[in-house]
Amino acid sequence: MRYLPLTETDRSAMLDAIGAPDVDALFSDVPPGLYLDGPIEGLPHHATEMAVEKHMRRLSKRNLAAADAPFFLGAGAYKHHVPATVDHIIQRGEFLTAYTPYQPEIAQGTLQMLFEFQTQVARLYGCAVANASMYDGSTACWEAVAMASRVTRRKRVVLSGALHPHYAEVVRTMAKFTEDEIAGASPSLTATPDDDGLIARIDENTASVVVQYPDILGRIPDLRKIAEAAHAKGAKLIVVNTEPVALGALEAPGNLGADIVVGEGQGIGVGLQFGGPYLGLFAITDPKLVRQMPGRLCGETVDADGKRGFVLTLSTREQHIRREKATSNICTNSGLCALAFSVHMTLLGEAGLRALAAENHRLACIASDRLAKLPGVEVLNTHFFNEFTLMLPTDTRQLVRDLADKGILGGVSLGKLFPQEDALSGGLLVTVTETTTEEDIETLASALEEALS
Amino acid sequence: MRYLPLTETDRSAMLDAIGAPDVDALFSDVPPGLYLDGPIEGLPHHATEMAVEKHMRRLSKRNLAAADAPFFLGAGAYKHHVPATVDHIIQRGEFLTAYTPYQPEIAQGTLQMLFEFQTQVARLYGCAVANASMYDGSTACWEAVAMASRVTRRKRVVLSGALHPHYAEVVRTMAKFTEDEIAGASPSLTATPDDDGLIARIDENTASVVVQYPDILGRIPDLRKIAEAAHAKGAKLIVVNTEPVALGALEAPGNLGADIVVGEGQGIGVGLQFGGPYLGLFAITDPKLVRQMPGRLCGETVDADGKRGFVLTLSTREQHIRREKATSNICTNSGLCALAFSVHMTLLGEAGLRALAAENHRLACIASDRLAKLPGVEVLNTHFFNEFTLMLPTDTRQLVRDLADKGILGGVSLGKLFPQEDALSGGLLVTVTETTTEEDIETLASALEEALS
Amino acid sequence: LEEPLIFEIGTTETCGVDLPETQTDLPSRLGSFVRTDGTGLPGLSEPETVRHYTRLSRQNYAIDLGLFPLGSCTMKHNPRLNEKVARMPGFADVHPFQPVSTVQGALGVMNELAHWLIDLTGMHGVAMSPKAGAHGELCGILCIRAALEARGDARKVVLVPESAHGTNPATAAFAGYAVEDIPADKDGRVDLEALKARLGPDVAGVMITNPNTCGLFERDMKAISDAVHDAGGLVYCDGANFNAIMGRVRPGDLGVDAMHINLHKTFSTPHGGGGPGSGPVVLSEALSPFAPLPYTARTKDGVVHLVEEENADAFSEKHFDGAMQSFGRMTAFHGQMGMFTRALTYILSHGADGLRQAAGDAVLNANYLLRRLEDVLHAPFADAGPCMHEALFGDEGFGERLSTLDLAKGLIDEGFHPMTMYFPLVVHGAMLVEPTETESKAALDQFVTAMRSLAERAKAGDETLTTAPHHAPRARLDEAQAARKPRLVWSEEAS
Amino acid sequence: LEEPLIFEIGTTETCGVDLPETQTDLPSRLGSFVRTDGTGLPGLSEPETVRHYTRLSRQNYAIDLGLFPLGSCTMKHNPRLNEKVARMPGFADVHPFQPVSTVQGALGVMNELAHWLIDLTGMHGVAMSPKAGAHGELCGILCIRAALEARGDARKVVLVPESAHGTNPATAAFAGYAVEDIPADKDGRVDLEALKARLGPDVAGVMITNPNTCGLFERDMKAISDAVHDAGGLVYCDGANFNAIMGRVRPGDLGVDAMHINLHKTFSTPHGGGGPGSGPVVLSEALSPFAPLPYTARTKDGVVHLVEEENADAFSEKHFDGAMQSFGRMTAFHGQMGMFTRALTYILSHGADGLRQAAGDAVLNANYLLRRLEDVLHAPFADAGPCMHEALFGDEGFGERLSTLDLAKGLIDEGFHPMTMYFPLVVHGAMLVEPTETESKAALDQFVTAMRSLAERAKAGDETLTTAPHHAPRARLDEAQAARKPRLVWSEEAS
Repeated sequence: MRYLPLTETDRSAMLDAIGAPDVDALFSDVPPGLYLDGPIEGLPHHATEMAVEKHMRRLSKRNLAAADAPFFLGAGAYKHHVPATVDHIIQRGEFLTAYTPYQPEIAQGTLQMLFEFQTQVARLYGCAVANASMYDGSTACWEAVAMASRVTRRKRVVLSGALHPHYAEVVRTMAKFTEDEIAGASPSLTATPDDDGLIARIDENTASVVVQYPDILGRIPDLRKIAEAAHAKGAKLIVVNTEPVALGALEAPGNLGADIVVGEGQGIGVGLQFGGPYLGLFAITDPKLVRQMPGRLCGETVDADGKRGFVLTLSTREQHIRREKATSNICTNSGLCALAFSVHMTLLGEAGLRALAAENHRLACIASDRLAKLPGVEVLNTHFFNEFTLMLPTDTRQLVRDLADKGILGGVSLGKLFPQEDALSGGLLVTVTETTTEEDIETLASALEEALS
Repeated sequence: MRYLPLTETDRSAMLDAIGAPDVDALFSDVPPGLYLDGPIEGLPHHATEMAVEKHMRRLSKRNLAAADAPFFLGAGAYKHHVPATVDHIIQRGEFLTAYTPYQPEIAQGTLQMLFEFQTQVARLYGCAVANASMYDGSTACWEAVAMASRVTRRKRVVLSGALHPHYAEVVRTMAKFTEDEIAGASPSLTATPDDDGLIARIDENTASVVVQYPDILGRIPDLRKIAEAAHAKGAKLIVVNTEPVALGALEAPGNLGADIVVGEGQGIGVGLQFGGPYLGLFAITDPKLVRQMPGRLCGETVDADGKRGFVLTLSTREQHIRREKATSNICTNSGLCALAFSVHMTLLGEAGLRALAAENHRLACIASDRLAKLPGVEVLNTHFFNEFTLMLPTDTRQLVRDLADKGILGGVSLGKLFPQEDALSGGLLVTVTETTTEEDIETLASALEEALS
Repeated sequence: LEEPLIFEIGTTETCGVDLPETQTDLPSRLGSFVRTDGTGLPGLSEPETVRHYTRLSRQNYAIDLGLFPLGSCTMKHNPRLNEKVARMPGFADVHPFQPVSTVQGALGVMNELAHWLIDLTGMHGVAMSPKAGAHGELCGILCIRAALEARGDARKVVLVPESAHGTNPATAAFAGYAVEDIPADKDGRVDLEALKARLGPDVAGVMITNPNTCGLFERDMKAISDAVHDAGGLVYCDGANFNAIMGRVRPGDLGVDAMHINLHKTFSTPHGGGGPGSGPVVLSEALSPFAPLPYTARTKDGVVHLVEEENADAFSEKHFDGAMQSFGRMTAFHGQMGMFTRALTYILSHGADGLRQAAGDAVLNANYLLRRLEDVLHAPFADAGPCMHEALFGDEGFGERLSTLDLAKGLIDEGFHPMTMYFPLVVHGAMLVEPTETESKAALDQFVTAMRSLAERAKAGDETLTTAPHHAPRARLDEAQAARKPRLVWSEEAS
Repeated sequence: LEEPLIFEIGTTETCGVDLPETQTDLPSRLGSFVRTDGTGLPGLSEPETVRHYTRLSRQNYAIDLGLFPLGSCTMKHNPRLNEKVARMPGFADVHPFQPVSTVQGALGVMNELAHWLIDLTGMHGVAMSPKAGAHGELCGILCIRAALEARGDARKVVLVPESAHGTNPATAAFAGYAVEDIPADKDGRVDLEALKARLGPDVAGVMITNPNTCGLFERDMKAISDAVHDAGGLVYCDGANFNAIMGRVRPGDLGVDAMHINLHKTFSTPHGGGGPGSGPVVLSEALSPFAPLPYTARTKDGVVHLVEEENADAFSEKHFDGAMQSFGRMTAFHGQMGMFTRALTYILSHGADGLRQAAGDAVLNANYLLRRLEDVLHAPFADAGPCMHEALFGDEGFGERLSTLDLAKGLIDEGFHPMTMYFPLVVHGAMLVEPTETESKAALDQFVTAMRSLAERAKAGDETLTTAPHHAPRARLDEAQAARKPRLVWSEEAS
């Protein structure tokens, strides 16, 4: 087997050194009936690289790649062009095949990168401190809720109705076990978010208010107003962002009163990957709360010779040290995705991020104007960044499947996202990025027109 | 522009330091009418990475990739499975973006690899010494001819009729300028090569005899006999090999009397790449002639601390030192392809190369047996390794195009290879490797049967 | 040459990507939400970016550079085929919300991998979505709690052996359980009698690691499971050490109800400097119905379905007689697809025979190290018989001022990554060494030579070890200062 | 840690690939030719292979690690997009003998690149097949000889300036010409009057480099070309320095008849530790018909044809009135496709404006270095005006026992690759520095600091420089021993 370096000669010599007759003898602690005396039956045996590659390629071709279709999906996962440099760097063996940097003397590459990453995230979000990444946006969202409950010693969590329903579901699932009380709501089909309705639900027992920005319908809530209301009741404002590119155009949540900003970093550097691995971002505006943060943190220090260096720090918060008293169950972060994000963000810089955001918005405006002209189609949003909601006189779940049969990936059905809400089944969330061409927009427009006629 | 680090601020500061008003002023030595004052007209301006990638992908999709069709082409370029490890290693920036190792203190990576490569080639070919690679097999072939003429101080070159016609053409072209006299011949359509006919053409003025092994029709000449005859007349035997995998099954030319063994190394590690870059291999059996060899050589030495190290050596043979007295005009080698070859060969080792060769031969035997059964089809060869010649009652140039229209890349027409030889137009050279499936063979058999009925 | 930070070399004007020059004559739909502050994000041109990260990377140690004997972390070779496959556009460039008709290949990968995991472990079902090992642990415990609640049995205590990974008690605590220790016997194994004595109607279950963190197989595992089951509890097994037994022992045969599998350990998806991981959880028949959404299932017509909130109830009704009672959702999408493709590629490459062989070689390598080192290093359980895939040593006999940490840092100067230190807690100055099956005998022999020399220096009290490493990119770092005055982001003033 | 050779760690039994277990019951068709000796080729498992080459790679310096100021070698950033494109299956996995209907994209790339090269140089045609710069030179000279022979004019002499690349005279000699030097004037340029005086009916042509190897633009280039043409000769221009002028000066406007273009210099295909290169040759109207086979041509119907021996005469007759009189074939296939895709990708990324900008930045960077260093290093032509894309210095003023070599080796300890040394020959102890356009001002400033310090040490006679480098993987290597007793292959006995 190509991955196993031992030769039969080696194995014999090693067994001699150990004093065992064969490898099976090393498993003598396994009670007899439980030790398998040969390969598990019914499973194939080893295969050549050529054969495995062929098999996997065949499977891969049974998927329609986003690049091979007019593509308008978003809702928490965004298709952006990732420069070839990013993938080159994350494939460097020294990054790819390194472990968590617990031995900082020989892990400064990963550690300096994480320190840079934390700073980039903090600046993007307008926050004071960010951690070294979490699994994804949805788990980061839950960790924020848990942190706010810890800090406020309250248990009530007010979710915006326009929070990504899968994020809300993760929070609800986890809260079942922590006994947080989740106050959710249905999204309202209004041109601007129902900020007042949300504010009305905040009370003196509220630990945190969770708002998505832009929200699941592409609308932009007034964070400043919500922050004031939350803070007036002693609650923390948690802002969730699922599209980091948006913050090249929209004011940073940290500058608008958010206490904790979390989000999905996938849009920068990571790629679609059918939902994972993605990149949870987590940042806070009050640096005094850093010891309450979940997840790994990288900090600057000096070595014995006085040279600047970086280490994982404040790990006494973490479970492998604190065991049952840890701030979170999280252990692994999303290091390689953080690297991809950091490289892409370094290539962009402020100027590039702003230009990228502008291009996304420009094409989204073109698309929204074009689609609004179709008979029977209405654009819900007054404001949006790069995704917006169409209201259609049909169940968009079937519509999306029909479009796919024509080779068009036309958007995300609100009916799919909110299966319990019949009123939303005519909604179609359409996302446009710099990868969308005007030709793609025309293709979608024609197909919608045909489907609705 | 993403590849240009200077900002406008930098440019101004640098112009100030230089004392020039603008960049154009730095071109003041260009006579006025000849200096272009703006971008050349009619050519596109810079483009985003996304746009360029899309354009190139569109072009790439106008090609039928070998992996996407039943594939039977060879004739000097072979499709083998290249392990993913090979490409990973050649993409290491330290290998990919290094220069020729003229500063050995900081180029031991490339140099040690070349030393290992030279040894691998020498062992594969059964030779004493190999160089650090040349452009490709055909240019290596010419270099061998030139070396033999230098060493023997003779001018007559006897080419086997079954030498790859493009190799022969390269030799003929170069010889026009060096005034070597080329004695070529037409290939004879016999089941075994006409070794005696070749031997009969060797005389006292012959500098070298050039024989391909296996030959262009897939047959295997008797090198030992030819070597004896050549040596009896004081001529050098040059053996050309275009399929390195064959030497996992066939006796090494260096063990059979060859003086110079050259070949194409593409089959190990390099891939098809529409003909280039490829990898010229060059080795000799008599180490005393090493100072007459063309191309770069890497040698072992020690550094000032007594540690083993490697350097480019014997460069006094080379043109950048000897100018018009150099042994060859060659300068660049095929370093990265040599690395790919060396990595793949290291993964194979003797056992792997032998097994790979056996698998090639096994499938070629199956194919030859299957195709021989078709009415009107005759297999020419008595012996072959992984390619053989079919004789068909039709002009195979058109046949090959017709098969391609059906998505089958069915072989190389001898009519295309030897356009001057009408007698050969019914020949079809069929190559089978480990990448060929029995299903592919059936597909070809059915298509041929249909075409001939 | 020291590599500066991007904030020290980049500028907010520099850009390493080209973007279309945007026409600005369209009205914006951003309203009053336009960003007004600069982000302060520094940019670098593409050449500078490549250089910055390439230079940084060279300050890392990695599997590609040498032995990485981190016990319980299973740092094995990461095949490049896996990377190639994961980048096929059909896997890498697919959106999680695409209609299922357009992602049959991706769902097929999930299903195929799921079946391998089930067959290799002898279990009944598998939850694919957990994003890492600890997330998988959590998933397993939540399944246990859901199952107990479904039968109206609100137990409150989870038992965890003292040698457990720190994540185990953290996970149990998160799920609302009180955690109690189970002691180890003198051989480093769970004390069966002590465990039995503690079982009762308040015990929801046990979390156990097998092979355990002392590198030993829990001989009594089946008896433990039976006792727990008899007392109405359930058994969670930490799968971190599955590499030692894959293809040779099935956890399902040992009575395990839930076990997470670290695809990034056992099945070779790369660690990437700290993730992403992937932690699918295999489940017994008792727990399978409670697995989180989404899950995939192939129906008789060959179509693979993705079951989410949208269709969960209907699907359960139609295909499982309504038995599926998912406890909820742990993540936004379907799990770590990128890891699934890599793990499946690895599994298919090995096949059932190759995985068995890999486990055998892993155990052989560890025993070889144990026997080559036991005369110079204290090996507390060496007499208890063979170890599994890791060998455990202690610091007994070291010079007074020398510690396990010093020996570990000394290893860096010998060209190796240190082993796991001070874990498990049951051994003083523990050194847990896991070579894995992808190390050659030559590499092991080099490691033995280095370790023997270091052991002798440690015993002789060689104090140069206390300042090791001396040949690394950095000398020992001041971790206390980092924690006392945390500097977690760069700022111009501070530097 | 020293990395051993594969022969010291591999065995002939070890194999890092899996192959099907071949059935051996078929009769072999190898006859009596079966290999009987062992090849003696050592094998390594895949993990060992990755580690061996990864470790080896780290002993190299590379563009990805820092400035690589090799004059005349144009070591610029190699974009990774180019690598990605070259690996698209439609380019990487295509056989050179596939029917043209199945390779229209590949032929399209060749044609598109050819048109860019023609337009950028203001020439008439281009021969794409030469495999490297020196091969391209040869191609150009052979075109000249073929053209002269076609008009029955057998001239015997080629004039080459003394500052020429060593390949120039080697090439002319190979093509059967006697080589004569042309002297330089005091500014380092060709002495126009001396050249004119030598021209005559025996002179086939000149080989000239512009910008020349002193880093200067040949002001009289047009006059030189005119004089050569008037005397019945032809002009070959070495294109190694085209990077300085692309988009700003067209060689065709200067009267050049043939010029090779190093795709691996000007258009950024990576050097790869010594190749592969690619050296297409642009040709004037006078020389285009003589270009070697194969060539590609797009006909009015949009189809791209590949013209080889098979169809050359018919195609020339039909589309060129029989004017195409190729001098033959230089290589088996069509040239360096892998380099064509990379170069075209690079060119399209820059566009006409970006290439012009790149040349400007290259020249700006070189002039900046010249002016920042001319006070501490002898700069023989600094007063003659701006340089082009490389700055030339000499060793005047160095301490007695110190040389250019010592300064260059000292640069290694500062973290840089040395510049080109002792070339051109017209300057004593020459140091030819070419930063290229892909270096940032910050990188240049670091380089200036290092060079100033080294220059001062060299002038002060600091003898520690004579043993530099001190911080490289190796100290100075004994090249004399390597040449005296060549050990070019590994053998067990010798080691």
